[in-house]
Amino acid sequence: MQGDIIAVGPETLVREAAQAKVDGYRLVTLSCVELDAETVDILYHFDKDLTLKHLRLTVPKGTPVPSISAVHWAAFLAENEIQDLFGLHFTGLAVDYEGTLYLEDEVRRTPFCRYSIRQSDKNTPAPDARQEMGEN
Amino acid sequence: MFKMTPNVLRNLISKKATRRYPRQVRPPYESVRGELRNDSTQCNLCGACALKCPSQCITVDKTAGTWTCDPFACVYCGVCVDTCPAQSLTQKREYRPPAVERQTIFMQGEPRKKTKTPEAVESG
Amino acid sequence: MLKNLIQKSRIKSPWLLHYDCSSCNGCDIEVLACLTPVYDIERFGIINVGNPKHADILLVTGTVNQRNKKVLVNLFDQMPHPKAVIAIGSCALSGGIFREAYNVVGGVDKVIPVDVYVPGCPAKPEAIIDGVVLGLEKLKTASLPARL
Amino acid sequence: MMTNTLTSTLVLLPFLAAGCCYVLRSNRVRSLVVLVTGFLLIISAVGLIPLTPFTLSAGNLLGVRVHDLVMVADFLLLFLILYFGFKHRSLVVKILSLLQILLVAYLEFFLIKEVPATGTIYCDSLALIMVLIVSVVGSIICFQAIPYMRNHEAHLRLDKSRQHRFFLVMILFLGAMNGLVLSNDLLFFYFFFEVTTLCSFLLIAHDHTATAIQNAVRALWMNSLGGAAFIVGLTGLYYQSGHLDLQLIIINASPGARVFLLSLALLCLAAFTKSAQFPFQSWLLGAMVAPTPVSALLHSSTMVKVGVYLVLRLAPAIHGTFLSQCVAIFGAFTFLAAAALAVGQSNGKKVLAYSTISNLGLIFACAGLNTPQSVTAGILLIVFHAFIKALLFLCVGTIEQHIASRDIEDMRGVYATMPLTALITVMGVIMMIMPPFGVLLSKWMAMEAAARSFYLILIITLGSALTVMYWARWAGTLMSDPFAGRFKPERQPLLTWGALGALSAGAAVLSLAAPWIYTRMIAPAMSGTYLLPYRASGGILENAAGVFAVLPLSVVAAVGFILSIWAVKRAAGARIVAPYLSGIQVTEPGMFKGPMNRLVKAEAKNYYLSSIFGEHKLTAWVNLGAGVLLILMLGGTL
Amino acid sequence: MFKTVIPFGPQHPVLPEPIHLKLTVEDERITEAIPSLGFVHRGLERLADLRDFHQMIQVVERVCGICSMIHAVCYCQGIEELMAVEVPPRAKFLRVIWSELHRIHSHLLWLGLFADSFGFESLFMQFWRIREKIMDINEATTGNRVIISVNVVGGVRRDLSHAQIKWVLSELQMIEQDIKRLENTMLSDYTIKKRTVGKGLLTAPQASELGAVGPTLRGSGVAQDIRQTGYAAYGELDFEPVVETDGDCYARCKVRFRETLASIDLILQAIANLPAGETRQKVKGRPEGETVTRVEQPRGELLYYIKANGNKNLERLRIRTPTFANIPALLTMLPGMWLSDVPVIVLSIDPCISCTER
Amino acid sequence: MILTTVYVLTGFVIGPLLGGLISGLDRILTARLQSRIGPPILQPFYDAAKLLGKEKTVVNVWQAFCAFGYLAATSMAVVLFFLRSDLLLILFIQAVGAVFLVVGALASTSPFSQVGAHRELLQILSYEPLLVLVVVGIYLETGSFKIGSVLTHPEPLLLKLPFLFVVLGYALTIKLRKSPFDLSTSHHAHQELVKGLLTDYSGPYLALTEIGHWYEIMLLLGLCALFWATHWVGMTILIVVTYFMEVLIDNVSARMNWRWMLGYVWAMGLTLSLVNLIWLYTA
Repeated sequence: MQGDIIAVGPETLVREAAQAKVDGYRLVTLSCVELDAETVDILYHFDKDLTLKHLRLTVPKGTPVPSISAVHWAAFLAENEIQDLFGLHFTGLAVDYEGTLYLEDEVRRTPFCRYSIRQSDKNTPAPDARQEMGEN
Repeated sequence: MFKMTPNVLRNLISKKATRRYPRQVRPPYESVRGELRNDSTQCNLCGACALKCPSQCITVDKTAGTWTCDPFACVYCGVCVDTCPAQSLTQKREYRPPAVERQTIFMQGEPRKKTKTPEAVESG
Repeated sequence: MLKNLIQKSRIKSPWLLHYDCSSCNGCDIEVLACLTPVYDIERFGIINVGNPKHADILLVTGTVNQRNKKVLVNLFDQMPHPKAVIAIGSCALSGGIFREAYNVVGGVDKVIPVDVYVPGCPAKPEAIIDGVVLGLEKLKTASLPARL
Repeated sequence: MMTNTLTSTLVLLPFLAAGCCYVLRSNRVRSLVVLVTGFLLIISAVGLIPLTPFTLSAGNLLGVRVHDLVMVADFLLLFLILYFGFKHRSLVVKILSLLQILLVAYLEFFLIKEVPATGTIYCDSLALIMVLIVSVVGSIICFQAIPYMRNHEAHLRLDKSRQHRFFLVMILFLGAMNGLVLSNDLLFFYFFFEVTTLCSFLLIAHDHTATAIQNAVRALWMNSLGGAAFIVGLTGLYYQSGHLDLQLIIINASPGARVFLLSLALLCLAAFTKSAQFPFQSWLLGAMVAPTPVSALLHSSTMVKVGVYLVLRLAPAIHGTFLSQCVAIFGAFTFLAAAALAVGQSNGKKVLAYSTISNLGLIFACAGLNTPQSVTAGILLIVFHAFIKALLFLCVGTIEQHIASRDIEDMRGVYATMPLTALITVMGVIMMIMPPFGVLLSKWMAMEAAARSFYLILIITLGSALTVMYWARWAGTLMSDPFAGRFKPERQPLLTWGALGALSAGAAVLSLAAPWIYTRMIAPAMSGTYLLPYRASGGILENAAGVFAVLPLSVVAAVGFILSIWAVKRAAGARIVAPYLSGIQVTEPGMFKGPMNRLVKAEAKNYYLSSIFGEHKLTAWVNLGAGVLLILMLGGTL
Repeated sequence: MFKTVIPFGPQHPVLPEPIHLKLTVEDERITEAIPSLGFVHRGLERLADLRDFHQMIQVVERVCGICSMIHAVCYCQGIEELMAVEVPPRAKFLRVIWSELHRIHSHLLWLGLFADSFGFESLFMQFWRIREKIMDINEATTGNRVIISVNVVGGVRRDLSHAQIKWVLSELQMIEQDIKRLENTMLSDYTIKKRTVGKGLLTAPQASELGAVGPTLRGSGVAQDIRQTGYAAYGELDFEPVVETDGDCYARCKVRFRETLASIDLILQAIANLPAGETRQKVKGRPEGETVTRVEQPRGELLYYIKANGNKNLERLRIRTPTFANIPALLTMLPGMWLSDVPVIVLSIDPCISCTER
Repeated sequence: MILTTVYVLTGFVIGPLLGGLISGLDRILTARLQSRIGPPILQPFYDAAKLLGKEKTVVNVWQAFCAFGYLAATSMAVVLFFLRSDLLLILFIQAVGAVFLVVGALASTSPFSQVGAHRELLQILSYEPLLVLVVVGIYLETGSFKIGSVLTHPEPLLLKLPFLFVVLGYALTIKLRKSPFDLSTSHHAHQELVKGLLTDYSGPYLALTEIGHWYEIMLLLGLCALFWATHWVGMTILIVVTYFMEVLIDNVSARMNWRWMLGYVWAMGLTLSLVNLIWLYTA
């Protein structure tokens, strides 16, 4: 993968992101990857003069993640997307769509979590997305 | 102001760009990826096309000897044509005409035996 | 006489409403391309009106998803009779390559009745013209209002 | 004898009835008194029609010369105003009323040697028209005030009714107005002029709130300024001509004399204050705090009409002078400026107020333009404006009592809850801006008359375009409701319906009858001083330059109206669909599903263009402009 | 001041695609714009669970029909990186040629739609007329007008014959002439300037801070173009990013207009330097590992994050499209502008909502 | 009396037929300027007939009233024109139609319709004074507002009122809903207000507004014709050239916003009118 990968924790994330801004980096985007049933990776991609730098934050699904939208306002869209698709919760979002950025009520929550569904959504026990789609 | 004037006046006097479509049909280009056809005489029902189709619109039933394609789900990518080992799949140069009902392209072949007079049947 | 005139006019003046459900833009730009000089569907009196209340024909491109299905129904309801729905492109016909994605409901006919299916990915402008012509049949045969 | 009786009914009966209203504290009796007085006024005014023109002399009343009575009353009145000046600590009022007292005393005791024996009362067609307006429109407003004030006081939860005072002043006002327009002796005129000042002060202050009193005091000082200008002008006139007979002054007008012209200019200034022209508009705007019938009365038939009446009266006297041109420009300027300010308003009553100022400006412009067409236009405009403005105020008052707001935005879709009132309001608006109705007829005359003067026509066309804007917007707003055919029948007191019906029908019928009004009433008034501007035949007004087919157009309009109503009836069977909201409307009316899946109301508010036409942007400039024009006018006469 | 709340979209004639903007306007000045997305969201990143990594090419091409080719290039590059496949040079050049054809047709389409956004219908027609020629080239050389589907992992499926190259060259010449004929109109007409100059201002620091990409960024004076990294064959071609400094709609328009001409130049260079040889490298095995690849779409930087674990299905496919990055910038441009500027400003970022929502 | 009836019928029947044909020609010419073929010349009639045969849907029944009102007023204006009536009166009646259209649009709560209505009001605000000033100019030159007298004027008005003809051109462009002034609604719904003013009119009611618009076209071209009333050849050439210019301007300019319109039209229009009027006063 191009660029350095710096591992960060929830407590250092915002600081690192702010530092990146000070260094003249442009926030490219956030990518979220589900690692297993409990944890996800969030990659923060930054770019400066066509070189990339990534912050890797590994967090358990249940814990809220600090939003960097106070530093990089543009992150709110990506963070909302992750909120929709992975069911994570970001604290301090600049504009919070509360999980309705893409999804309607008819769709199961957190469609990108293939290992489990979020406990807080147990009132509507949706079938696992895989079964819904039909195993290939 | 009005910098566009020479252009529109040129349009007014020159030949119009319009192709009068239904009356004047331009012959399709050589390599156009149009409607999918399965040559029943060549198909050996191997199922490679069904496996490779990104849109999953082809179903091959080896035991019943049927080859079915949902033309409404086909994305005309031509991957099946590229992969067909028997080269029985071809794409016509024309697109499938609009229809008022759902259709499927259906082909009944002899199970396990090829070159036996399978018929290509279309049913709505 | 008047009845004939109106029926003739219906064929001569189909106004389009194009709604992009969740198309990849491929079919959308082909719909737009129909309006442009090379295809010039205004030859048939077709205008893209962009307003359901003025439209006779609803062109739908793209798969229906959970959010836009309501929009589609709303638009369909706001169109005055007689009206025809033309689904354009694989996605609108069946969901196409996306039909198994989690947010996709499927083809347009899962939500509103479809009169003409125009296959293609994307459908060519010529095919769209053919589709509209096919859709006119429905407008022609539709009954007239009781009182004009 | 007949004229005597009718005239005294018109002038004195209201004073009497007003007293009754004050003394008899029973609601029923008061209502009865108001009704009876109103009807008597209407009957007497109509009775005067065949008798005009006539001249009367005010002889003696109870053995005292009426002149002396008026003089005494004058002093009483001025001291009363002075008292109010002290009470409300208004220095300007104190100064102005003292000045007036001194000047009246000087005039009465030192200047006037002999009291004219004849011609104190003169009634020509112009005066008759005014009498009719005052009596008919004024009475109708008083009728409507009966249910209105009942509601109003119920709403305010007063311990003690103040209606007796209210009706005292209302009725008194009518008498004063009748007296004013019939007076030929300018001292009489001045007395009634001051009565209207006081009455308006009392009416504006009626609710006794802090704002009401503040606004009332402002009205008082501004009108006192007018009064002062008037009395100064009178003194000048007396110096010049040795008498205060209005008709004689007009006939013997000697435009060359500077003092004379200055005096007339001062009278015009007094008229401008009364008619709330810029920069004196604030008193009329402030008068909105009063109950709506007061506004209706002030704006339509009384008070503000004093000014335009006076200037139209004086028009022949200033014909061809610089003063006349100034009045025209000043009026046209006010017409434009007030229309622009009206565009910037969302408060319904303020829109009406600016519209009044604007229309009065147009009348002044007509008077100043001083051609036969323009004066005809001015007189017609007085008539139609009185009816329609009274109607609109009563409508707004009725709506206001229902929705507890006078803001146009809150009247959005009021058609659904008050269909009939909303319809009548829309009709009023239509009569303000559309042919073949009277207001537009007069505007047509005014424009054709002004066409020869390019600056005037420029200002007037801009003004009338702005006028169309604010009226059309309002009419549409009232109808702006997504549900068709689902309204409930509306309930209002009989007197309210009666008043609204009478005024709207009256305005419509008068519009239809405009050619006859012209031949029967206006042409005689013009005949002395002007050439007759129009031929009226077959309901068509025509001259060499233009033609307005009132009757044929009205017929066409009526047919069109009936057809359109028929269309509405048939459309009632149409499918009702939601308004276009980009496809995301939900079943709740006017709502759409917005971001975050929340329901949002698709609101559309009118444009008030406050960045261009807002009061805060325009008022200072307009006042400045008007002030400059006024100084120019006064200075130009020197 | 009274507020008017306007639901702008999802069905709206000036928006070719469904996005909803809740606009709050006073008189006609916008005070607030809140977007609502999800009308085009299909969830195609998750289709990676159902389609193998070859089939995903066809899926990612349909992320966006306008720049389908470039999506496929980006995806293939990523997979090729993971599988360490060396793409034949001819394929690299062909990828450039078709990518640039896509850029031209996308920019022409945009120029037309942009003209339409300020009500210049005949200009719209003019640009789209020129665009049809590009569509013809696409159709003749690849078999489809829009979604040309030529990429495979390890190269391209189609080749250009000598005759085709000759024809393409002559067509391009005509296209260039046609476009240049409109330069005077697009870049110096009074009414167009009136509608675009000073609208939707975005300064260079703002643009970087909001993560804007592509012509939106370059229109604000930041010379950043992913083609500078030299992916595919761009490293071997002479290329300068097009930059304007004003940061308004007019600057973005100029950037795109000049980029169109620059793209024609790139194609001519690529054709001139087109190496002979194979166009497709056979691939075996399955991808493993994670990578980030970027290419320059007509709308700006496109980023693919691919994570694979040796299965035929990818573990995670993340697509960050340029419009997704430009939307925050758009939202800051709108307030303070007039309602009539909304279409102009919205179109000035060349929104591709189907990209944004996938 | 017979002559009057003939005039009335001509105005009432021929008016819209001619207006429809002109708008058909307009569409063909527009298409040709865009290198297209364009619709058949009778297309506007097909459109109207089709709309008349559509289902009636309304947001509010007042739309029906207003659509009829608009049609009635515009047809009345044309009839009066053929009756050689008072120009100023005709303008007022024409304004009635415009106001009805606005009120009908305001009757719907859709913000698009409402904003469109306000823009239409601003358009009225822009062109109404200009039209009146043009008529005033005609009056100053011919001494009468009556078309009958204008027609007998011995020399073409264009020679004396060239600037006012340009001013009339502004009003014409706004009234015909051509770029750069197609703000409130445009013939092609590619604008931020969808179809603006006409968004919520549909079916037969939309047809009525179409027909009303044909009358308006006739009325305005009639006004243009007055500028060369001395000979029919001159009149025809003037109208053809004017209309061609309108279509051309529509095709070579972008749509502007209402602020620009108000400022530009008033500044240019009023200045040009004043210059021409002062010239007439001093001449």
